[in-house]
Amino acid sequence: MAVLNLVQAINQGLQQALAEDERVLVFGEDVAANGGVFRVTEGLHAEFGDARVFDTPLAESGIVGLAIGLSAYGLRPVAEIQFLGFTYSAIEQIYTHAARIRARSRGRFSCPMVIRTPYGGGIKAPELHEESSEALFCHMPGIKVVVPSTPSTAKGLLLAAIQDPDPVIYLEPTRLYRLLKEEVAEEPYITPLGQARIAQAGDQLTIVAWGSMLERALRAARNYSAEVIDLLTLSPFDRETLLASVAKTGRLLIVHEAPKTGGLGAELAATVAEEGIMSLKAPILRVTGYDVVPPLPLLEDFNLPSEERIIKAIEELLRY
Amino acid sequence: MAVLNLVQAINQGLQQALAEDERVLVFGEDVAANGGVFRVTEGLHAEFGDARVFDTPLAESGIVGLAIGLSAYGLRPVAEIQFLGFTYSAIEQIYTHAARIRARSRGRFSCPMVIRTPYGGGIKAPELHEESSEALFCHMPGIKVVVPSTPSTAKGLLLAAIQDPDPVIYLEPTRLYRLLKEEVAEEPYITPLGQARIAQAGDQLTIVAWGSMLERALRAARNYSAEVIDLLTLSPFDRETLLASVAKTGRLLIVHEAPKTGGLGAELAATVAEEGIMSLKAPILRVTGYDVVPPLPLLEDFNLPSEERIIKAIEELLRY
Amino acid sequence: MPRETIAHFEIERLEVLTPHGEVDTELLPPLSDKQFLRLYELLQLTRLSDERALSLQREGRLGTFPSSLGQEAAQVGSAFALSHEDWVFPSFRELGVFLSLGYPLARYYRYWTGDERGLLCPPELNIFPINIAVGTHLLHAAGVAMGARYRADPVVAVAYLGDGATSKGDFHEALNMAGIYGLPLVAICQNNQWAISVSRKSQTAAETLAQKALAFGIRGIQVDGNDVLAVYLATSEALAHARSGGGATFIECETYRMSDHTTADDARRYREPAELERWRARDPLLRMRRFLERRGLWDDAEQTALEQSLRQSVDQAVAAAEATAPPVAAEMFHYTCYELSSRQQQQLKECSDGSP
Amino acid sequence: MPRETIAHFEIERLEVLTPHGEVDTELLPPLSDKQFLRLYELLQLTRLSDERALSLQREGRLGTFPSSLGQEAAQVGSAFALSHEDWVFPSFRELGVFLSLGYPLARYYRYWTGDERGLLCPPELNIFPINIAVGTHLLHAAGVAMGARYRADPVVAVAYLGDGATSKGDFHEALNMAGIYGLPLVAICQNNQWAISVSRKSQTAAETLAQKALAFGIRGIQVDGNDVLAVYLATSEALAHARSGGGATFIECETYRMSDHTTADDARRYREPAELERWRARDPLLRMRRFLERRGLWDDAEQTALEQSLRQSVDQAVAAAEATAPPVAAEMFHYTCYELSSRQQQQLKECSDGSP
Ligand SMILES: Cc1ncc(C[n+]2csc(CCOP(=O)(O)OP(=O)(O)O)c2C)c(N)n1
Ligand SMILES: Cc1ncc(C[n+]2csc(CCOP(=O)(O)OP(=O)(O)O)c2C)c(N)n1
Ligand SMILES: [Mg+2]
Ligand SMILES: [Mg+2]
Repeated sequence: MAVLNLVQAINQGLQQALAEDERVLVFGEDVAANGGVFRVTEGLHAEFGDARVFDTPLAESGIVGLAIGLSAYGLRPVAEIQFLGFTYSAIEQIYTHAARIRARSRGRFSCPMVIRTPYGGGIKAPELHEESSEALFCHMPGIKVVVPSTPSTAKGLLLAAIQDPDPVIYLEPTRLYRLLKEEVAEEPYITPLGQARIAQAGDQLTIVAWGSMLERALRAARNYSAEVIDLLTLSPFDRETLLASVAKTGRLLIVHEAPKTGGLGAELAATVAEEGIMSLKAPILRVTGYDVVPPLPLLEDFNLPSEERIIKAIEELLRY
Repeated sequence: MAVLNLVQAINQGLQQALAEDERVLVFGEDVAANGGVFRVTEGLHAEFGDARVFDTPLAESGIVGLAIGLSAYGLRPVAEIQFLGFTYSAIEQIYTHAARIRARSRGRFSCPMVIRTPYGGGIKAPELHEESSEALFCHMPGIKVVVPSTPSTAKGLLLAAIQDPDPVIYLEPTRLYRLLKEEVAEEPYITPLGQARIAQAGDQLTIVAWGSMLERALRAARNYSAEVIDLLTLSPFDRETLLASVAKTGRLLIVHEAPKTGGLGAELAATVAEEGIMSLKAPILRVTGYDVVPPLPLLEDFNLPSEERIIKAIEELLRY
Repeated sequence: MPRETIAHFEIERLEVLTPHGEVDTELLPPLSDKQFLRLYELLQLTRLSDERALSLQREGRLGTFPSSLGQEAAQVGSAFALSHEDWVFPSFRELGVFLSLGYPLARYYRYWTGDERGLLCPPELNIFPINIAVGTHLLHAAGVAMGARYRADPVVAVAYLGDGATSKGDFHEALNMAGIYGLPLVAICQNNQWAISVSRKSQTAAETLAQKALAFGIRGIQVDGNDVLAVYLATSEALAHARSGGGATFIECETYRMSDHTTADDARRYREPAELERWRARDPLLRMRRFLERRGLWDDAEQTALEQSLRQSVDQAVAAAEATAPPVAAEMFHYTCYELSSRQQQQLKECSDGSP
Repeated sequence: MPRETIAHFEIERLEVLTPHGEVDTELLPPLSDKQFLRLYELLQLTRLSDERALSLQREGRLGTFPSSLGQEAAQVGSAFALSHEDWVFPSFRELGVFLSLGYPLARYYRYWTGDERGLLCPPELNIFPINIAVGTHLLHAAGVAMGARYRADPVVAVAYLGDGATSKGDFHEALNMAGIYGLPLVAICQNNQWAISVSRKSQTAAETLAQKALAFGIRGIQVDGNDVLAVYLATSEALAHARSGGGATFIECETYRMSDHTTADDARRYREPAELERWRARDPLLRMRRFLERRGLWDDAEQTALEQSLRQSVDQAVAAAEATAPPVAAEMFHYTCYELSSRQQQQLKECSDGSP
């Protein structure tokens, strides 16, 4: 097993999917000769050629719409949107079409497609390059949303997403791209969608996080008996694992980068308030980005949940 | 005071805003000669002419983008999107630009604009004509979202939205357009944004609803001592009224048409689970649309929260 | 070196039949008399099925319905040129396309009663679901066209759109991609002069819609959209061009929406009756009938017989549509995704247990 | 009546200076020698400020930066034609536009350190915030143009975009509206042949970008974008046309991005060095300098003096930028909306109390 970072693990996953299944096509802005602005598609164009790995014009709605047609025709498109902040113009294609074509056609057509896109803050990049708007897509029945948190889950979730019969939005936490390295199994494997992972076991409180915040939550939780859940699939999220953990710990803390109001943390909290409230010993806390326009680099550290803010919330919960 | 339905109340509000303030412009698809597909803009083109009330090409991103420029220039655009389901292609303009231009320009430019759009189910209309995706816009700092529930609140919220210094999405519950009639004050008045309304006082449980579901919640609550909160402004929602009511009743039921997962109900529940959990005697329940692609007319009654489903939830809460 | 002209363009218009049914023999497509008769039969079938839909709607037996009255030639003429394996991406007003391709009328009616099962396309056809979000479906056609080319299938993706749809950003993104990738795609625009109450002139300042093709470096042509043979010819040429690797074509069919936008609309609010009258004289059915008469293929007796037999099949379709059992609540869940989440399963149970 | 040509179009290209600085006297814009010198000074200022930005970035004193190297003529020539009251909608690579309009360089640098205050436009200018979402800002220009017309202000809205931006749906929606409403808008496209690694040819199959104007019924013209006088002339004409009620113009400036896309890019991965060399010979600064020399307005000594004085002002701008106190956390909240919600107030308090 080789030690890979997140970029390498995703690249390996893409390479294997392309090699194994000729229905797989990889495209987006700058993914071919340039290998993607983060080099995630590096080498794929050289290996698989223009028909399998190609650049698109600068048109995000177009990229997603193209993927819809390709997938309906029986192919397995893996489309890249250069940054999550540029998917907004493609939301109509995602929500109106990709999410609904199976339903509208009563199963005759479907959209087994993946939209890969870098997301999240902490990389000192310009405006719209650090968005964390995953919650929008979690409110769209018919769309799955996944976020890896480590090189291994990155590869496994990607391959699972490509095999999934429905559209999957695959969010790549840019802050982790080169931050985390670990041994990743060489052969193709699947990390099943819809299943969370217990990243740290514990019984005094439950912390739920995903993507780049998982890394921070784990740091903050080091000295506590906290059960840290790596959500991995945000939609549909793993209700059972969440409820079972809270039933055990009685305390819940949710950490995400996105603005608090209307973030996915709200749904997780509401689910527990509806189905697991009887085991709660304390309020459900959320440590999140603020309800502000995402700030530019000089202020972003004030907005992203810090280890310190997470620890403060842990301490508060443990006082109950 | 004349007895008006919702359409007439909004029409009167638009007429008065146009008459009072020459910065106000009304535009969208079919709003001029045709008076809007629901006749909400009826008569305005004849009274105010092409420069104030005009048709646009079929381009929703364009309509919103145009409004952004007009408002930045100092005008007060009131743009109509024909149905909420067609705002999806305008989300980039809404979220990337309208929501952020004040922040990006450090206050030099701003977007005092209103996007009016019919929303919600129960009218037996084709696909995409009955969407209830308000939660998406409630997760966008910089955007306000309001939903009237009666002719009076419709007029007052509209005039408040037009005067607001920031972009407001004004959602018109189509099921109520001609269903509700009441006396509406003739002169212009404001229903302040950000303030909920107690539609029925009570002390055994709190029910929160908005738009067309308020009418249903009120029917269901008739025989209970339920405090029914008409949220009116969804973003920023009235935290104080919500928390005060739950502090009193100890039970919370939220009703909305949108799919459950990631709906605004989640945020309301999470807020109470975070800031008001100590007064809760029961789980927080949500009666909502299902997590499905919104069905066509023959099935829509199965999806919209019915009086019966709401009563069942009330009874369940009261068992605690 | 001063001002220099660096590019020239021309836009062509194609007409085969005059309003009186006279024909430009040089352009007459090589169809058999049987095929000419079939074209006429499809025009009639479309009109009668449409009329029936409107009366069903008035009686509350159908939901809001968009009539294709006046646009039959553009729909039938183009669909008639397609091959069995082509993929079709309809907008929402293409009754004539569905019927020409053999889609069951009963199923089409079911859709417009508000039943999703009405869009279940029979396996032998490749018709994408009716598209309500105007202009957004051309991208799906581009994707299918690319898929077909990737697999070296002789498939052309054919998308229908209106004049209003040309204003949407997705129209632009799709045809630009079609140009770049040289995709086997044909976009058939029924310029029926109106997008609800917005006139063609208010939709774009471009002199013709056909010239929008120039922005994408693809072929663009205008045809008389009330001339079923011209539409057939232009579509055949575009399909051949696409199949031979030549790339995409944008066809503007100039026609007219003779009815209200839908049954929920009242066109008298925004357009002159005189305009309607002018177009009535160019009725696409009349024109084809005159052509057949001139050719000695048609007379009043045949007309009566045809109408009678078509009305019978329309009756049967209505009966079949109305005999269909209503969908059950579970139907909402079944195709949301391939496998339901645990919450969806819970909801399905709750909803099947209860009543609306 | 067979196939008939119903519309003709031509696309023109404008050049004033040859690469050697020779001039087509008939087209020479009526500028004073002082103005010619000022144009050259702005070209130089742009280049030197850009060079400095790149070196600051390498030293970690500036964030990711998009260089305008090679595009100075397109930026300066167009901005120089604007009037004080015009509104400008930049893309993200318009250093030369900002400088020509008198935007403080220190503030521009601040923005690229990641400080939102760098976009606070001085009250005497009307420059919209730098636009990162490619192609989406043309609509704002359309809105401002419409607002200006509504108020009968003599304002033109001028939007800058790249070749890549022409593929976005919003480009299409904006220019189509500009055509319909006859808006006083000028869209200046710097076709620098690349959108990151995607070449102009891969961006669209249209022969020229200028011809995209035909889709909207507006004026379209191509100019040599490395010829500052041609760009000035074309922009002046477009502005006059707009101000006199003639409507919008789309100007394609053919130029070249001589640097990497941004400091985070490495163009050697995807383009031939030979291409860069070909364009180096057409350097826009050199060309203008030769013109001035031929006119007897310039020599080496003047060049040295100019560079020295400009470097001094760039130094001052860097010093001023770096002397600015960093923003405080509360700055995040201040302009999210006019009034903060109770939750935002709570968050502001929490965040000002704590540390990152
Ligand atoms: C994106 C979108 N915006 C608005 C509507 C509402 N609407 C339905 S049809 C229509 C006009 C369509 O005009 P056109 O494309 O010319 O087609 P036609 O109705 O003439 O067949 C409008 C505005 C819609 N369905 N989709
Ligand atoms: C909507 C959108 N998609 C993608 C990007 C990422 N991106 C930044 S610049 C760029 C290329 C822009 O090309 P062009 O319009 O030609 O401008 P240039 O960089 O050449 O000045 C891309 C793809 C973006 N900023 N916005
Ligand atoms: Mg039309
Ligand atoms: Mg470029």
